[in-house]
Formats: sequence, C-alpha cells, structure tokens
Amino acid sequence: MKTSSPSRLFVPVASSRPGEVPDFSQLHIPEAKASPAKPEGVITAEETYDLALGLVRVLDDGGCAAGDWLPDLSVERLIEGLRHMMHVRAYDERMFRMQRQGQLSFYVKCTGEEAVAVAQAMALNPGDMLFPSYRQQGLLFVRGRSVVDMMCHCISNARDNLKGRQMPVFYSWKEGNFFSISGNLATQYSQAAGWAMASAYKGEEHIASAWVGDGSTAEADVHYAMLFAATYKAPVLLNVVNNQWAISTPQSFASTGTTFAARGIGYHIPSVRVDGNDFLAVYAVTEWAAERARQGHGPTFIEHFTYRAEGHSTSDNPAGYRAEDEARLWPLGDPIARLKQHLITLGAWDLDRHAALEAELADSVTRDWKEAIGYGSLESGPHWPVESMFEDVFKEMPPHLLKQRKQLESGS
Amino acid sequence: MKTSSPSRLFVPVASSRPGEVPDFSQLHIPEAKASPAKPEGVITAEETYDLALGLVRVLDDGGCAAGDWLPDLSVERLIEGLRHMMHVRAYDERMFRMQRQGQLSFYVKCTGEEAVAVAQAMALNPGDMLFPSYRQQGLLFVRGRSVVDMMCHCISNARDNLKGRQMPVFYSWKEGNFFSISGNLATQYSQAAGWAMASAYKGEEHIASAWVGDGSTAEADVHYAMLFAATYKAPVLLNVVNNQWAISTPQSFASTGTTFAARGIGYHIPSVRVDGNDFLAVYAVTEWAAERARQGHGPTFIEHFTYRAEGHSTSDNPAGYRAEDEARLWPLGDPIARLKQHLITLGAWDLDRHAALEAELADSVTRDWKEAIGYGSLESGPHWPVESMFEDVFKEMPPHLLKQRKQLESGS
Amino acid sequence: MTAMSMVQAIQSALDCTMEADPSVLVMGEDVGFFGGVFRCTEGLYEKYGAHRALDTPIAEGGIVAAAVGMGVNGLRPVVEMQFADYIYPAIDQIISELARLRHRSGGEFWAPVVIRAPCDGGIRGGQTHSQSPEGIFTHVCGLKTVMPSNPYDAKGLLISAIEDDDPVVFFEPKRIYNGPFYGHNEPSSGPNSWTKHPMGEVPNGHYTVPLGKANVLRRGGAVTVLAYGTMVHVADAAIENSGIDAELIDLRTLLPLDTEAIVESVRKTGRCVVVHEATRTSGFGAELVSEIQEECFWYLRAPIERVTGWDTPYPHAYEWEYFPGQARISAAMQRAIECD
Amino acid sequence: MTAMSMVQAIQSALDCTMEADPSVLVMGEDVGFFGGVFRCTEGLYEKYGAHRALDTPIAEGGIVAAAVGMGVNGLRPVVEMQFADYIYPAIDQIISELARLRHRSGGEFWAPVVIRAPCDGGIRGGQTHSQSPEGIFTHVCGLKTVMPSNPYDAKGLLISAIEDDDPVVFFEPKRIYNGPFYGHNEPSSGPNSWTKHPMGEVPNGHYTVPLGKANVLRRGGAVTVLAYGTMVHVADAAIENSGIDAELIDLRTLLPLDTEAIVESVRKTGRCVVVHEATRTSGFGAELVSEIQEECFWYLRAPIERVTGWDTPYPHAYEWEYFPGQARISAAMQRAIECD
Ligand SMILES: Cc1ncc(C[n+]2csc(CCOP(=O)(O)OP(=O)(O)O)c2C)c(N)n1
Ligand SMILES: Cc1ncc(C[n+]2csc(CCOP(=O)(O)OP(=O)(O)O)c2C)c(N)n1
Ligand SMILES: [Mg+2]
Ligand SMILES: [Mg+2]
Repeated sequence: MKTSSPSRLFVPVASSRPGEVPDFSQLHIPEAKASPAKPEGVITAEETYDLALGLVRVLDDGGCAAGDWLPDLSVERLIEGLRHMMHVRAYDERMFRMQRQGQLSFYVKCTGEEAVAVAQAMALNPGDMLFPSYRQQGLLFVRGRSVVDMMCHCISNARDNLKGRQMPVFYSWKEGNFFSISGNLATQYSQAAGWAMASAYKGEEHIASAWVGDGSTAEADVHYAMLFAATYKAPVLLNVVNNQWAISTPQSFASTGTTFAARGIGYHIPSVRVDGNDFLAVYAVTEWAAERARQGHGPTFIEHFTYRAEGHSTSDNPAGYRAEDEARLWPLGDPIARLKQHLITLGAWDLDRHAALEAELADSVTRDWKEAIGYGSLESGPHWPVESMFEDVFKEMPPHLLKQRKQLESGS
Repeated sequence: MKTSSPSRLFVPVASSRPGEVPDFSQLHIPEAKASPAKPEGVITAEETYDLALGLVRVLDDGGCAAGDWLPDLSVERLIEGLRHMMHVRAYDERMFRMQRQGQLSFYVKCTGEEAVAVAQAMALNPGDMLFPSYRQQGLLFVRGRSVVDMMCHCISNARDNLKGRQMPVFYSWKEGNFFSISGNLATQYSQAAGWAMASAYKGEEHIASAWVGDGSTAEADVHYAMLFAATYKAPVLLNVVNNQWAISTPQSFASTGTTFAARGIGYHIPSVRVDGNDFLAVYAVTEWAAERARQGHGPTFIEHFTYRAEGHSTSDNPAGYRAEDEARLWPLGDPIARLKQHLITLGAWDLDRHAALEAELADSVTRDWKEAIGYGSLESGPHWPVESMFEDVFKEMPPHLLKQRKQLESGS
Repeated sequence: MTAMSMVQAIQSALDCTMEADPSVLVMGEDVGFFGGVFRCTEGLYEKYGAHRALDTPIAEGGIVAAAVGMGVNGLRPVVEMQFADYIYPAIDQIISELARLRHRSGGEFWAPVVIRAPCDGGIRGGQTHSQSPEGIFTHVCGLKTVMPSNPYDAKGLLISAIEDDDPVVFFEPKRIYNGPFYGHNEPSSGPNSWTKHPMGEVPNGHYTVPLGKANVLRRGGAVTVLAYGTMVHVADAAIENSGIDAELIDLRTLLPLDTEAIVESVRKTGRCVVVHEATRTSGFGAELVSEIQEECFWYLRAPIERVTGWDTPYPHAYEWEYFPGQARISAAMQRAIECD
Repeated sequence: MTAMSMVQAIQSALDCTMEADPSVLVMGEDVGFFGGVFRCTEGLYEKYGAHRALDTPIAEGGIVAAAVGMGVNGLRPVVEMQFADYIYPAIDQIISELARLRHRSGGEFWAPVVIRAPCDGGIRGGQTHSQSPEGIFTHVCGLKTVMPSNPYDAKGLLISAIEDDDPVVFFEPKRIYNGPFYGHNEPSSGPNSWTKHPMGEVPNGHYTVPLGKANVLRRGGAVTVLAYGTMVHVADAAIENSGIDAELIDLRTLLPLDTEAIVESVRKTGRCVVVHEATRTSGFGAELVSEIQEECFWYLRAPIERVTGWDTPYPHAYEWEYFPGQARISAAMQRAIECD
C-alpha cells in the first residue's frame, strides 16, 4: 500500500464500553402519552412513518396505562401474562445454573425480553405458525408446552423429542405450531414468508410470525423475507427484537443509524416500533398486526425495542465488551417489574402475591428439572440409541446409510 | 392438500401484456418544473423523502431545461454527451446485427437507457471505479475505450483482452477503472461498497459507482451493499437502473409497490429518483451525489427511471410477454431524442448535423467492426491458444493444472 | 406415446403432477407468464393460474426459502433456478435448512421441495451459464441428486422427485434439452429432434422412473463406463465408434447411488471409466472411483479413469476443447483395456 | 520461541502481518473490539484501530463481498467466519466471484482475500457449529484450501496465505484451538496446553510454512495414513497405540495438493487409509482415494480405506460416536495390512 494518509473509514462505535458510563443520550425515548396514534382501517406503509420512527408505548414510567393502543385485556389475562413471564425467568435461571454445573452444553436466557414472546403468543391464535429465534422461549410457555419436555430436549436425554440431535434451546414443537429453530441466524425469517404465502395459496386464515434479533437483520434472509412478504402480501408478522446487542456488537452495526422499523417502510411494509418491555404495547401492536394479516392486508414489520439484560449465552462474558451498569440503567426498565407495577396500580396485585408466585414458579421448575433429569442426563444418558442418528436424514434410509449404521454398530 | 378454498395469494401483474393496450396510468410522472428541490449542504436520508418518492427532471417535454438541478454544462459538453449516446446506439445496432448473423454468441443492447451510463460517466472522475452491470456499455465510450477492443472481446478473438474466457458484453478494462462484469447479477454491487470502504481506509478521494437493474435489486448483494455502505458511510454511488422489466418480469416483482429509491431511505441512505431518460437530470444528480461521497458524507442511492426499449438480449423475444407498443409509448421518451431536442432548442444543433453525425458514427462502427474481425472471429479464430485457459486460474499454475494442460495438448 | 424433447418431457411432468395434486406449484424467475427462459413451464400459467405458475423476484435464496416454508405448510413447490450457476445464492437455504430440516426436528418438519437447475455447457454461455455443480450437492446429507439423460427419464424421474417426500436437486443438461446429442464435438452436428430416439418416445400420462436406480444402457464385457446427463450420449458415441465392447451405465440418480448396479458391472469387466462434464478435482467422479475401488478392488485390472471437465472456469471460446469428448473417452477406455 | 496454543499462533500470525503491511486487515463478526468469539483477533483492535480490526454486520455474504472489493482496491483482508457452518451465505461470493475474478478478467483484477473458518466438532455445537465443509471448496477451481493441525503450522500457513496473491480458505479445527489433541475419544482427557508439544513451540516473528507442501510426520513402511487438522492427532494416537509401522502424512494444504509426497509414500507402503471428520460421500477423501488409485494402482496391495464422519448431520448427543476415533482408524489400518 503506497499511501500513508490517515484512514477516513467511518466505523460505528458502541454507546458504552467497559469502564465507561452508559450513555443513553442518543435514545430519544418519547413518553407513553406521546405514542403515535393507532391507525384505523387499511393503511399504507407511508402512513406508518411516525409509527416506525416513534415508539408505541402504553405503560408509562409509573405503571399507568393509557392511550388508544391500550388493549382490552382482563386483569386475569394480565396476571396470566405476568405469570408466564415470571415462569420463563425462573426457567432461565434454573437452566443457566444447570449449565454452569455441567448439565447442559449451552444455554441462552431471554432476561429482560420476556414481554416480547409472551405478549405476542397471547395475542396470536393457536393455529398461527411461529418461526422464532433462540430467544423466544416465552412462546412455548404460552402455548402450554411441557417444561419437562423442554428440559429433556436441552439435555438430549431419552425423552428428547429431537432425539439428541439439536443443541439446547433449539426447540421444535410441531403440535404447538412452533417451528424447528435453526442454529443459522435468520434462515427461518424468509421461510415464514413462504409459509404465509402457502396459507394464502390454500385460502386459509392462519398467519405466520417470525423473529430475528437486531444483529441478524443484516442477513440476506431478512431482506428476502421483507421482499417476498411485501411482493405477495403474505400474512406474516416480521418481528425484530432489538435488544441493542449482537454478542459483542452494538445495534449500530445493523441499524444504519435509523430505526429497524424504518427499513420495513422501504419495502413498503407498514412498520411499527414498539416498547418491547411494555407488555401491553407489545400485545396491542401484535393484535393489530395479526388482524391486518388475517384480513388480507399483508405483512407488518415490528421492531421491539428492548434490552438484552444478560450475556449473549453461557459461552459469553459481556463484561468484556459493555459497560457494567448498562443493563441496570436501561431506561425502559424491566418488563416483569413494569407489568407488576401496573397490576399493583390497578389494585389487582401486591408484593406478597408476587413473592409467593415467584416461589411457586421456582419450585415448579425445580420439580420439573428433577423429573427431566430422571429421564436421563446429557453425559450419562440414557439417550436415544446412537444408531437413531441415521434416521430422518431421509424419510427412508437409503443403502449407504444402512451400511454406515451397520459399521457403527460393529465398531468398524 | 385438503382444502379447496379459492387462493388468496396476491401475485403482482404487469401493467400490460401482449394484446393489451399499454397502461401507464399508475406512473404519476410529475412535470419537470415539479422536481423536488436540490438539497444544499449535508443532508440526512429522511430529508430525501421527496427526492426518493418524486422524480428529478430537468428537461421538460418540449426540450427546455430549467430548475435548480440544471447542471452547468457547456454546449460542447452537451454535444459530446449526445455523440456518446449516439455512438453507443450505433454500436448496439451493429453488434446486434452481427449476432443475428452468427458472429457473436450473444449480445445485449441498452437502447433507451443510454443517458444513464453516458451522463454518469461524464459526471464522474476518471479515477473513480465503475462496477457496472451488462447494460452500461456507455461508460466505456465516455472513458475512451477502443471500440475495436470491445468488439474483439465480444468475438473472443486473439486480441480479446479477456483471452476468450468471457461471454460478449461482460467487459473488463482495468486501465479505465472499469471492473470485470460478472454474469451473476448484483454480485458486484456489494463489492463496490467494499472497494469504496478501502478507498476511505486508505484516505483516498476516489469513489466507486455501481449499477444494477430493477429486477436485480431482489438479490442479497443489493441488501449487503446498502447495509455496508450505510454502516461505514462508504463513498459509493449505488444506482438502480429501473428499466421496468427483468426479462419477462415487470418491476412490480421487485419494487414492492413503491419506488426503488424509497428502499434506500430505509437503509438511511440519502436517495433520489431521477428521470433516467433526461441526460441533464442524470448528470446533475450524479454530480451532486459524487460530491457528497468525495466530501465524506457517504453513499447515495439513485434510481434511474427509464425503459428497456428492446428485448432483454439476443436470446429473448419480448413479443411473448409485453404489449407491442409499450416501448414506443413510454411517456418519458427517448434520451437521445430529448437531448437532441434540447440542443435544437438552444440553437446549438439541427437535423442535418444530427443526420450527419448518425452517418459518421455508423461508418465508424462499421470500420471498427471490419478491423476487429480482421483479428479473428469467434468461429474461425485466431483465438488465444487453447492452453491459455489454464492460466490465471491461479497466479502461478499449480502441478495439477500443469498436468491437465499437458493432457489437453496431447489430446488424452 | 409422443416424441418429446427433454424440455417438453419436463413440461409434461409438471403438467401431470399439477393436474393431479393442487399442492404442486412451480416457482422461479420468468417461469410464470413467460413459461421459463428454456420453456419448461410453458402453458402452466394459463392452465393453473398465476399462483401455481408463480413468477418470483430475482432472489434465488429467497425463492428456496419461500419454497421451504411452503413445503412445511403442505405444498410441493418445484423451484426453477434459471441456471445451475445461480444456485449458489440459495445454497445456505438448501444445505442448512432444506436438507437438514427433517433430521434436526426429529422428523417433525420436512419440506418436499424439488429444485430444478439447467446445468452444463453447450450454449456458449461462458463460465456463468455452463457450470455443473452436482458434485457439491452429493456431499450434503439429506439431499437427493438427480440428472436425467433423455426425455423419458427426465419426465419419469421428475415425477418421482415431485412425489418424493425428501428434497431433490434435479439437474437438467441444457445441451440435450431440445434434442439428442450424439457426442459429436461440434456445436451443430447431429439430428435435432428426438423423433427417432427410443428414449424420446414419452407417455403422455403419469409414470415414474424410480430414484436411486441406474440404467444399464449397453451390455459389454471389456470395460464399464459410468456417465450421467449429456455424457451418456458422448460415451455411447465413443463406444459405438471405437467398437469397444463396453458396458455403459447411466446413473440417473447420483444420490442415493445405485452402487449395486455399478459394482456388479465392474466386478464383471474389471475396468472402469468415469465420465462427467464437471471439473475434475473433488467432482462426483471422485466418489464413484472411491466407492468402486473399495467394493471391487480385487476385481480391478486397471486403474479407474476419470474423464472430466478441466479444473478451470468454463471458457467461452473453447467450449469444445473444454468438453470431455469422444476422443478422450475412447482413449481412456483403450488405456483401461490395454492394462494388465 | 514461545509455547502457543493454535489460537495464540493465529493471533500472532495476524499481528505479524498487520504490523508489516498496512494493507492487511481483519474483519468479521465480533472480531474487533471483542477480539473474536474464539479470541483469535484479541489485541488487534487496541493495537491497529477499529478500521483494521473491523467489526462487521452479521452478513457473511456481505463481508466476503466487501473483502473482494477491498482486495481489488489494494488491501489484503483476512475475513473471519464465526463458524465454518456459516460460510454458506457467502459461498456465491466465494465461488462465483473471489475464485473466478483473476481468470475471468484475463488477469486484470484479483483479490488476495483469506477466509478463516473454525471448523469441525468438539464443542458440543450440534449440527450448526461442527461442520467440516472443506471438501466443497476443493471442487472450486481458483481457491486454495488449507487446514493446519498444530500451532506452528497454523501460524506459518496463515502468513503464507495472507501473503499469497490467490484467495485462500483457511479452516481451523476448533477441537485443537486451545491445546493438543491426542486422539482420545473423550471430551476432556489429554493435557490441555501445547507446552510439551514440539509443534506448540512457535517463533514470535515472521516465518512461513509453504502452501501446497505436506508434512510427513511419521515414517513407516506398513501403511500410509493421510490426515489433516484434528485427525492428524487421532491418527497419530491410533498408530502409536496400535503399534503399526504406519507412515503418517499431514496434508496441511488440500488444494493445491502435495500429490508427490502422497504418491511416494503409497508406492512404498502399498496401502493407504484416508481420514477426515467431514461426511464421507463426496468428501475430500474421495479425491484422495481417486488420485492415489490413479497414480499408484500397480503398487496397491489393499483397497484404500476411508475413515470419515458419517453421512448424517453432526449430532449433539453423540459427538464421540460420530467422531472418527482411534478404534476405527486402527481397524482400517489393520484391514489394509492384512490384505494381500
Ligand atoms: C449465519 C450465522 N452467522 C453467525 C452466527 C453466530 N451468532 C450466533 S448469535 C449471534 C448474534 C445474534 O445477535 P442478534 O441477532 O442481535 O440476536 P440476540 O442474540 O441479540 O438475540 C451470532 C453472530 C450464527 N448463528 N449464524
Ligand atoms: C444470480 C443470477 N440470477 C439470474 C440470472 C439470469 N438473469 C440474467 S439477466 C436477468 C434479468 C435482470 O433484470 P434487471 O435486473 O431488471 O436488469 P435489465 O436486464 O433490465 O437491465 C436474469 C434473471 C443471473 N444472470 N444471475
Ligand atoms: Mg440482539
Ligand atoms: Mg430491468
């Protein structure tokens, strides 16, 4: 290289790094009462400009709910939502600890983001198909999957419905219309568009919903999903869970300096940015978008503005790349604390009941864990028979696999 | 499939198909005087909303030029531009006929789109790097490439700078900073972003300019290019030549129902939609965008709104999929006719000079063709030596290729 | 029976399956209104509508992804890649998703997608319209890989592929799309219709040629020649013209491979020549040679020969020098026979 | 000389080349501020700045495309794929562009890009963090493919790759990233530093190990064992523990292949076992077997054996049953020796 001029290459920086004071001054978080209005009737992408650049909020900082996005949810349903979120958190805690004890090879928490999956699953119909990433375990709780079964998958034991083939957290649950999670980021986002196209092709009313993280929006499949969903007006909810980080990389390496929701408008998809830590707002936006899809008005692109309160996964140490306090100081708070506060404000909840529920759920996951581990552990089994790994490569086992299976059995 | 419900899948349709009357009622073409204003100073993507959804025009339907986008071009430069466009058209005509006579394996015309490449090349600096698609042959004319050399490439003869390896029209010309064209659509769009990043990395002032067609915007590489260019504020012009068709498929299978330029804004890139048949407007927008890039303000996304007046290529028959009259009725006219009219209006041109130039250029390409074919033809040669195909696979030929070359030579 | 070109046979396979099963659709670039740049989907748009002869954006990765989602939702999409050379943008969806879905979900989910891809040279298409990437797909567990050599097989194999519940990558050799290819190393020689070709007579209705079964086209005792696609014709011509008593096997399906048929033949002849148009190094020929030397080692009387495309990009000007022609095949057979 | 793990050796190679040449940069997901999920780029951000230890969006295809453009513009980008399993979204840029550029432009343009990709199993990563796709790249003309088996080679080969003007795909076996692997089929057995391993002593400064040259690690007369990456250690242990007088060749570079060294050895021993962790069918082992049987046919006294991963996705629970361990290698050597 001949030149020695100083580099003019712009490289985004994180808002804070270890040793620095977290800096949220770029965030511009509007108050709940400043939320963009809820559109009535059929809407074009252009008309969602304010929704995409603003932030839909229902719960204010004091736990009061107001505005035209306020969903019509009974206190019972709210408590159900709270319970699911707390259940997910208890589950995450337990599984994380079990991983640290060597019982799981890997685990991913969704701490701080529970509202996204829980509120969305509650706003969707059971027949709607879910194409999640690895951080929407909340969907399974709402749909009523057995926690023991989830655990059995995570430790690849003899009761693992995925027969020991998948890493922990890459769940699949056909019965609950929960698609098999891939280790490859975003690949299922575009598949969800295809699934939704097929639903329309068949004249059915089921819709699809897909999730990716902020970092994953950079993958081609997110572009494909938006393009196909928009071109064919596919009934699909395209969700971006913007939890600010992709492992060590801040969202600024994917957002190009605007909101993720803004990208949706460029594809002519009505797009909304929602406070992802606000259970009520997430529910309301999802309900609205699902209704649009079901009525044949096509996709909606939803950015959930939230925060990844813990490390990326058990393989990760966030102290290496972000300011220690960032999670605690996150200006949009914690989704469980906020819904709890709201219920207390409504007079439908109190600290004692909360503590009791917490204890109950902790007990429950402990019991579930004991049961699960009773069916076998990762290291000691029992597992599925080793030879079962040759099954399901194809529907029927072709000769070369039969032969290899025999070799495995004979140890040759 | 169990259901027999009617399909609800939306599938875009073409504005016209064979046997139909061309229908441009969806186009909404603003008059030249309604062009969005030319921005002053540093600008954000959001501020280009009108530019991206509107249409920058300088020449009105009568050939008069006005407005703040009017570029400062002398009559001599305008005539130069006209001459280049007419030269390209003469070249295309000749090569197309030669293909029909079996002298070329393939050819692609750019008829109706000449202004895009010619005006842009004139507005860029010679040190700027070009990453074209196969329909910007005009760039080569402006940069002064020998037409004989271009022809020699197209017939793979002994003087072909690409040694008989590439199809016709996939030019490469390092000396002229014209990148090797790939047969794979859009792959170079994202490379252009990387090239521009390297320019900034080195502290240099050269910028890059890349082109894709409307249909090609669907490829992942266009997404990558926008994302990387925006993230690193790379000095690159990202051009989309929206000529309304991708072989048989209308632009509605790629545009999602809005403008292509709108997509740029979603990536936070200042974006402009320009009348691609208006030489002056294309020049002005390019000059403006190049200046922005050179000053470190990053990429610009430019949609050139034009029309593919002929078939896709020599392998194609547009009568099979579009209304016969569409090209003739295209409401934005022909770029050569429009610049010619403008020059006439300025009193700097007349029909006789025009006819004389046409004749001169036709003669010129005929002479060039005779010279080119004198160096060898595709079917009869002389070509590069056959064994040269083993060269340049690697910088130095590894043993297995030496061996294969020997086998080829010995016919075994 | 009707005399059909391979293009017509493929059209007919698509028509038959779409008529019988409303869940079958074709999708890809220019496959709808226009009927495909090679005309393989001609007529389907008029007959079945825009949603079943589905034009798509130019996004191979998106097309396959959408097809996977459709497959999971009960449809049977038949995807056309405009050229096999453009399958790479879709390869992540093919390898990481389509091929793996059934296994990773413990059998819960699967997508019966067929991916059709015109491959090989023959149209002066240079390096980006001439490639033969089949070998790559045979390395991917969970995929079936097919390449027919004639209209009869093309239709029968394609119907099998569409009806199969596993994903199939279906390569179509462009050089023999519109007529037989007798292996002359000249672009325009040989007859240009299938009328007199036995495998050009194609039933109009439904029939299948099973996946995973090779076809012994010529019986012979001196040497076994393994080929697929266009190369079947070149090998056939080489055998005919050289007068060598060769056994010619058309593999038809590369994976699962009909090892039985191959092994039986090579054990008999003791000699083998493997032919493909794809580049040599790590091409599918390598797998064939390995498998044969493992299974037939004690029967082999000469090294197994590979006659393949050169390890260079496919050149525009030198199609016929690049192309593994009769002369190279004959020489290889001769070398194999002369060994002892 | 310093005792280094393979991760440290790779870091050191990057540091040396970046220090010497301002056109060298590293780029990829999490490679900048954080230093890479496997720590291979640790320290480079602080030392060379954000533009030379360049964090990127999560877009493998975009990363390689940008690297190609940078390469054309005079830089030498070293790209990290976070896992080899995620190389597929970039494969079109690698195959259709990076590998072809020099040829298709008649030598006018080229991009000296290195793509580093952690491959193989060993971290309970299941099917999407354990793959070994090297075979695919050896089928692509215009690419060099490398896989080191120890820290010394890793650094020397990587420096060669970065200084090479051709594109190189550089696979790094995760299982031996942080210490030697003695081929025990247990996740946690064996020592966990390279200190006493001869190839763990690595010069701090610049040196190269040439591309295209294999390394004969053990001399022996009974059978030739060909391996690369992790499998070198497994084969070594199998040889040691079985007491067989085997010759062990570490290929180091798969393409261009050091055919000379292989042929010399097999002609001497007359027997050969080929080992890799990748799936069997159409894996690189097939090319090795083919090449050997062509070149050494008359010297072979037993069929060449392939010991490989099974033709299934890499399973989470059965890493060590999937893994081609010592027992299978020993059995294959034994079979080869007993033949006659
Ligand atoms: C195709 C692909 N590339 C890279 C990775 C490695 N990887 C796993 S998670 C991750 C970060 C994802 O960040 P984001 O999308 O923001 O999701 P989050 O983890 O924050 O929920 C990366 C790079 C992968 N799994 N797949
Ligand atoms: C990756 C890839 N997919 C498909 C093709 C086949 N193909 C060549 S040109 C073309 C249409 C391109 O249309 P557009 O981008 O609008 O450009 P235009 O021809 O109109 O200039 C297609 C589908 C290709 N060359 N590369
Ligand atoms: Mg994230
Ligand atoms: Mg076009």
